[in-house]
Amino acid sequence: MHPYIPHTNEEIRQMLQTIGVQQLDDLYKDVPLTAKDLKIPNGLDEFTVVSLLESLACENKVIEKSNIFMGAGIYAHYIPQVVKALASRPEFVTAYTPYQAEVSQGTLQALFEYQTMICELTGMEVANSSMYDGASALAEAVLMAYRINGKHEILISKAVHPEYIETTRTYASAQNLSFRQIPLDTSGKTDLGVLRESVDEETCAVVVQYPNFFGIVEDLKAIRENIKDVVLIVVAEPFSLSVLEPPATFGTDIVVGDGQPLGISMNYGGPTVGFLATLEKHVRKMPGRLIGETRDMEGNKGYVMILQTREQHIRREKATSNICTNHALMAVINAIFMSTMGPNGLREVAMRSYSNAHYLAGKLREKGFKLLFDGPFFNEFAVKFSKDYDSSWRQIFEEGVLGPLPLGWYFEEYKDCGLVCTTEVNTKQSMDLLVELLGRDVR
Amino acid sequence: MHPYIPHTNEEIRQMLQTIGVQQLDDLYKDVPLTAKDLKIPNGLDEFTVVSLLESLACENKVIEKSNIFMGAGIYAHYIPQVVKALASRPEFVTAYTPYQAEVSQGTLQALFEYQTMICELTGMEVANSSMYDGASALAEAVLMAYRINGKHEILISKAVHPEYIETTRTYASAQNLSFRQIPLDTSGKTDLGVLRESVDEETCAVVVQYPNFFGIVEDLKAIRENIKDVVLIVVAEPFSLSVLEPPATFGTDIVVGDGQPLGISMNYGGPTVGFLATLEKHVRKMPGRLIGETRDMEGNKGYVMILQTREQHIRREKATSNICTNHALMAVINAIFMSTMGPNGLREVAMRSYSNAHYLAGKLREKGFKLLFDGPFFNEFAVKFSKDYDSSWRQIFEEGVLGPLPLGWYFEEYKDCGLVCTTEVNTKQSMDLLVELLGRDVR
Amino acid sequence: MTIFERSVTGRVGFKLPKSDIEKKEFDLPSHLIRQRPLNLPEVSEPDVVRHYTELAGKNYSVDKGFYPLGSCTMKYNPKINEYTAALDGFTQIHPYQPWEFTQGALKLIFELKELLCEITGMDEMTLQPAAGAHGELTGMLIARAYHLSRKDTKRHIALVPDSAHGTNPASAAMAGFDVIELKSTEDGLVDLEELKKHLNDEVAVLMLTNPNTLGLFEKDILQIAEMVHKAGALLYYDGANLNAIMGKVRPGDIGFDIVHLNLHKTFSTPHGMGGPGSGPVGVKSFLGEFLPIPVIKKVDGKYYPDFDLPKSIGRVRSFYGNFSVLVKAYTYILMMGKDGLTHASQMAVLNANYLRTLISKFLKIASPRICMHEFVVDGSDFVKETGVKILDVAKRLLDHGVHAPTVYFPLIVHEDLMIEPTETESKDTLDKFAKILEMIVEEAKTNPELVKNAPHKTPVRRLDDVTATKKPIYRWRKTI
Amino acid sequence: MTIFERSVTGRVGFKLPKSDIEKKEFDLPSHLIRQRPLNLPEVSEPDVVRHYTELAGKNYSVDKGFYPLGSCTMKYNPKINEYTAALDGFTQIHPYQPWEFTQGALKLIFELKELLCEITGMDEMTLQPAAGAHGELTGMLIARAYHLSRKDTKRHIALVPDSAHGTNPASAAMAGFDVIELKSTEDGLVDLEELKKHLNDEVAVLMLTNPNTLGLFEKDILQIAEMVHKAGALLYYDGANLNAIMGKVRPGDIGFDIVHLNLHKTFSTPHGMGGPGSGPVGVKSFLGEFLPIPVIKKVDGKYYPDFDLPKSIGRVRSFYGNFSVLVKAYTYILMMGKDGLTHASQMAVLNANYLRTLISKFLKIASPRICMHEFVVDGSDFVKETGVKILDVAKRLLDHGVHAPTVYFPLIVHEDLMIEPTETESKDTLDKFAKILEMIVEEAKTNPELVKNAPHKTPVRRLDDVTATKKPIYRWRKTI
Ligand SMILES: Cc1ncc(COP(=O)(O)O)c(C=O)c1O
Ligand SMILES: Cc1ncc(COP(=O)(O)O)c(C=O)c1O
Repeated sequence: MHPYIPHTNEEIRQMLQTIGVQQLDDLYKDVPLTAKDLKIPNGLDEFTVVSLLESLACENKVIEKSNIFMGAGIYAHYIPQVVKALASRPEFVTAYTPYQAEVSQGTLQALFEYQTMICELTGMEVANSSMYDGASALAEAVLMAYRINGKHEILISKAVHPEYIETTRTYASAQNLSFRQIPLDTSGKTDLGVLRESVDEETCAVVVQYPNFFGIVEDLKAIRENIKDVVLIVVAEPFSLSVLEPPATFGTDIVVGDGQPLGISMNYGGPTVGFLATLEKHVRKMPGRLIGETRDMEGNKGYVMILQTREQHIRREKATSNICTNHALMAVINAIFMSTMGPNGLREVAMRSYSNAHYLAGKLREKGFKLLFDGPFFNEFAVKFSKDYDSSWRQIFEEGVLGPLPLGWYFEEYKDCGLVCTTEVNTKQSMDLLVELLGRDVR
Repeated sequence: MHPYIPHTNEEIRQMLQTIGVQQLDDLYKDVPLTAKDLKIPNGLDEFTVVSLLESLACENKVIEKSNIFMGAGIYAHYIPQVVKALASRPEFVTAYTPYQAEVSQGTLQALFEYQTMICELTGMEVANSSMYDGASALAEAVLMAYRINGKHEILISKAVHPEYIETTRTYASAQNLSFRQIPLDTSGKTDLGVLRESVDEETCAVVVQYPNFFGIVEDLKAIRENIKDVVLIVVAEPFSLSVLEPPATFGTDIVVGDGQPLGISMNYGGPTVGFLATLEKHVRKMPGRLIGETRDMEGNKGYVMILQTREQHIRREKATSNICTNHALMAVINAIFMSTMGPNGLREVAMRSYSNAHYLAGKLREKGFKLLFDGPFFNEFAVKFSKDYDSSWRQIFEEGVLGPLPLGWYFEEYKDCGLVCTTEVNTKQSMDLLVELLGRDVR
Repeated sequence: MTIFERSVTGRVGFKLPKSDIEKKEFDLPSHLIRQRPLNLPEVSEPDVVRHYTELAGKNYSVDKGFYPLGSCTMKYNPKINEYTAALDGFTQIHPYQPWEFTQGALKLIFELKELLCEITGMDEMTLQPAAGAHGELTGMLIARAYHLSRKDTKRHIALVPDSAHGTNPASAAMAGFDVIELKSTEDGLVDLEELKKHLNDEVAVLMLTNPNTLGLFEKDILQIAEMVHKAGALLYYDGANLNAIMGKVRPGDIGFDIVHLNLHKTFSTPHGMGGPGSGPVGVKSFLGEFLPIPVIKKVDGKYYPDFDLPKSIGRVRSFYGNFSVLVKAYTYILMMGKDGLTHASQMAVLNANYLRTLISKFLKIASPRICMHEFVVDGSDFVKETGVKILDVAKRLLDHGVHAPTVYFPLIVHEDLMIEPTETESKDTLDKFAKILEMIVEEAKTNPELVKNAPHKTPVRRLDDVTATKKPIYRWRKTI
Repeated sequence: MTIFERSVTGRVGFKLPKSDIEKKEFDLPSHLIRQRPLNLPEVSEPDVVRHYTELAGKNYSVDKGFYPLGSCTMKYNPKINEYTAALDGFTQIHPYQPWEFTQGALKLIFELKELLCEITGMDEMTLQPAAGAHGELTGMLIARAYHLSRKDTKRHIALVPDSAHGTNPASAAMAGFDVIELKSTEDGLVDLEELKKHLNDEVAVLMLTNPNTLGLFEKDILQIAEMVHKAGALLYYDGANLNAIMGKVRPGDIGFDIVHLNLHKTFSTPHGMGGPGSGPVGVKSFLGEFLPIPVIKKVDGKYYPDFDLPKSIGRVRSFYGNFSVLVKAYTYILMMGKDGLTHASQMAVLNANYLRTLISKFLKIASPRICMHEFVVDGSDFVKETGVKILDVAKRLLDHGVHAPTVYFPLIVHEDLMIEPTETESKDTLDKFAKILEMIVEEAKTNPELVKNAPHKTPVRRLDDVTATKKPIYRWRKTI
């Protein structure tokens, strides 16, 4: 007898009888029974499991939020309790994909509203109802660009998140797309000269990040002006979009990004959620599920999945993507979070993240550190620390501070640098502490 | 602007205009404004408050469950996650007393089922839908007995929880009821001889606890036989009722107790929930809310509050009690817990609590400690430890063990004793540890 | 379907850890070992979840919508309260732990008491009582102890206005007083003449709710206080309606000697289908020695419970009060602060007056005056005119997805609706509610049967509570 | 009403702490500073709560009732999973923290991988993929990398049965393969002749779901594996249907080289309206070197992520996978254990066969054989006879408070219902479902319009999805 499985012996007996077989194994007569003795323990009880998991959780060091200075794709932000309380409602958590729209209006409306919010943030005309994460969203955007113009070369800025680039390469490898990396100028922006010269008739898409991986705000207007009619894909961070002019304004074709900052815990990196928005003219090339508004038999407003012919259920190998299970719950968390914070809350967080970053940059400069780039940055910025920055980083971690990402992990040439991140959770006190701890390395 | 209060300045203006006044303070013209400057801080934000509360919580030492050997009214038991998950549903948490039955069937049915479960546990015919706690339930039971027979003397066993006795005295003082304490025999049971002799025509009720405060199982049959037709009130612990013959069998008139063991956290002692069950013949003398089954206009089953004429809404100063807000949510937790555990789960917990207590008693005896009483005990028992037991108790607490209650707090004559409690959460290891720690005091 | 009907013998919903202690047979006289069957449900975890999820679905709640129950202050309950109250350091502590190791809990109790004293203008306070009525009993026992301590033994009367909540007279009676009802003025206020007539040296206390249950502030309160005190009696404040006056006026400043609060109302802790609540009692310093034990004290920065109070009325319950509820109230007050609480009261009063104004266009309001946080509709003309009862109107409201206001209370207005919107409701919600109510008033004229047979869209239709009380069914039983 | 329509300019739902850093003006070219309005909702906390509570109320979910979506394994989701996954030590850690200080997380990933390898009979596994389809893509990229590593460059074909889930051909195509569909036998099984015909040195992989989407176990699986391997191709296992066979047979033991699992199905993590899920991919040891980075390794009792794998297909996503989902799956497996998982599969199969037997009395089952954990109803005769479509039947089921089974899949049966009860449903629930379905079949004969116009009792009536796609409305806009 198991608490999750209701069958009593008597019921099993009755059911077998109804089926007309003698015993349970008669139901497995087609099956070669190779797994009679799995080498895994028998089931435990809740209290033992809870204490096992609690001790595993304790083996991970939780850093106090204000002492986190690392971003690089996963950000520490405040998450209001109301977001958690609502997002954990079983009506959301234990529902499936809304295959029966009439009993899934909660899901469908929440996702429709999410799509609207993503459109508002990005300025684009249509957003899908979620991808797995920012990295796979970018990969899918590149495949989408390929479907749009059939060309093979992707120009990708060096200042796009390295894991996003790696993921995109993995996806694109099977389609024989080729990649060319566009270097940065001294301001930390994608080098416009190189970019302009790299565009040719084989160019499928240009990919830049806004603000870019090093925190520098790319000039999307200039980029668009230098790449002719090539598909422009922008990777964007959602909070910054509340104060930066949205990519749509500059003729962007596809905007992708990760929704983690909007109310999702760091979760050791997952699940987060990818967003993907585009223009109506590209919608049939777009991957992922779309929710649309409609009416019921009585004329009442309602929501349904639309344009499903793009998806794998119908077109199968010709589908715009294989994505089926997506990250709907996380998208709804984004929507609840944005509803709670409102446009002013988002802007306020963005302003504070920006102000904190500039305060901290000033303090670091005072301490004698140099910034790697001189372009305008948002809430992340690269700083030259010390030759063996990685080990000072590890040391300050033991002192309870999650310091700037060691850039040497991804860029040999920036081995002495760290990527600093601030958000609204950092305080003057925590920033001053960071400066002090890192300052020990200044000679 | 406050997140919980939706009014914008513009709306306030419009509303004032509709009302026909100039400004907000015009609404307070009858009020002497004495409180213009409260000496309390301005409102904070969620994150500041969460961290303030988290640090207060950290100033309380949480003892690992298996190391808790203290009961005396509040017990450490396992609480399945499903109980917490369901009981925290906002439909339960944010509803009021079910004044509109048609939109409160969830509350009403859950409480009706709770009443049934309490009837099953106690064997009584009718249970109300909750009291504040065990202590006030006893106090109300005594007032109820007084309403039943109009007599003035309460005979109360020395082995009833001291805080319950104190509470009952407070309530009863205003009705001029008098109390006589019945001492214990060497087995730790209420002394039958004294009891028999104490009963006279002025006796209103006899109050005993089952198992009693010292863990000894009172012989209710013998008690009933010795008190003529006096009202018998039994204070009972719910888990023990799953394996002990219920009080009803022995002619008990009122059974009360505290539901904390059934799925409610220790909560520093509150909120718990009091239960109160009686016989149909006494129902009109019973305090508290009652839920009954009925039908709607279409013949469908439904539930409503019944016999409300007993309550203060109608009879006001003649009501059976002043109780209005009760502990409905906690009663529903009890019901969810009992549903999850089932009769076998309850019995298993009771058996383990009993077995652990007897294992531990054996070990303590081996160490040279003597039990205070020689009667049959359930899962609590009093042991003679050392002259200054209170201070060894404090010392082992610092070592992470919540030891047996120092009985000297309530009984000068038992200053060297502790009241040991075990439940299913204690393990062989934790019990052996307790014996070792306490054993340091044996000379 | 009841949970009992979901039961199947042998099904389990839970599994315990392995035990390393041998099971011991019960060593008890056999007649004490259970022979009666124990018919509790046997269900799986999914069964439990579905059952209580179904029940939850049949409940109206504040999270769902407007809940304008007069006198009940059904305001929005912030989610942060649930989080803080669930912290391990608050839920996993035993009340008998050494107090040196529950300093956080004791400090919270102490500080909450200080905050509530400041808000109410009282000097001392106990957070022991579990609810408003429990607070009333505690407060009245304090009044009794006070008079007795002065050997003033003939004060056996408690004066209670006829507009009072039923718990007031009931609590007074439980505290041993004889209750005399004071007739109110037409406006529902204390009639000073009537009061004068009843004040004498047998009167122990006058209990008041202010604003009163009609939502009106007793404008003569200072005079009333003077009269009561002159007569040697105490003035008791039922804090159920504190939500109207926070940061505006303090009961302690206008002559009240004893105050109880309802943390589950004003401080949003929330209601939980009828409880648990918390009913702190504040007193002026001359009554401090009578407070129930234990009293939490602070000495040298350490907090401890004092049990040694010889004049205390004694204990009113076990342990330290409804501690988790106190955590929520404390959280709420920190979040709101002085500014927020004052704003809350102002918006509660604004909402009530706005809604009163809207409704006055089509229903009679019991009093034409500016109200505080709630007001009462006098439906007697409406009932006469249409033959539709106020109860029917209430039931019809349910069909529109809002909760009905309190009906038939206070008793001094007949066929009344008592409406308390609270500050957390928006203008929009109030506009909608007024529209719905107006529509129902219209329906009552054009299609009275529709209203009389309401509700139509609820999980069950109108329930027969008369038979339910005449032939009571107290518990579920297997039907054969 | 949408959340946008609840918005009132100036309303706030949240307050930030005071900041002690001066606000800095944006020092950016002005054309990069936002000029477009940002129309997000402005609402209070109570507004947010009521909005999403209302939406939640319009959703069907497993906690509410029976959800027999074939191929989706909508089993009960234990509450403990939500608790463990929400522990601070799991949710409050950054993926780039030093791995020495995330040993608990890495150990969990490592141990979960070991458990899943044992359950499936595979040698190595990645827990990176975010869903089943993501696992398929990963697995197919591994197959591609394998053949390329052997310079076997002409294998461009993936064989996929016509009964397969749409993600199979879609993933194969995304991984660069040309897809050829294999026609199934009448029974829905792999046709060995058909397979033989298509197997050649251009075939890279055969993708199978076993049990297949008709709920039938491929009885010739050993022979199929031999044929595929002899042809130099790999055998891929779509684990969506693993719930039928845990503790009974392991894909790794019967010739599968690559396996993906759906933790959100078989391991109950749960579905969240369509995700997040997790789609681990297991492989035989000869394919281990192709797994995506990072791979979690254990050396001297320490766990660390290895990024240095030259033959890896690369990264398939950011960071370490859907970690919180992994916590839930790990919790579930510890709770169930060997005995529980085996019992789960047996009861899943028992339930399916029991329900199949009941339904076979009034509807045609696509295959007369004993099924595994699910089965398919062939409604084509029913449709012909009554003129009522299977979609109508599905909609009518909603009126009875149960969710409809999967419809119109697999594609090889027309007008089909694909029913997967799962092991967490009781006999009682199945009996009731069969009765409801029988009643609807009856209604279709006696009152077809009732069924054709279903649903009648849902929050909305039948929705027009044709117009929705023809004139798509992608987002909310203010109507003027
Ligand atoms: C005016 C008034 N006084 C007293 C009470 C009693 O409070 P409680 O229900 O918390 O016991 C109430 C609550 O209904 C009330 O409205
Ligand atoms: C047979 C089968 N294969 C693959 C998938 C795809 O899995 P996911 O939705 O997790 O991407 C599904 C799920 O719908 C399925 O049923």
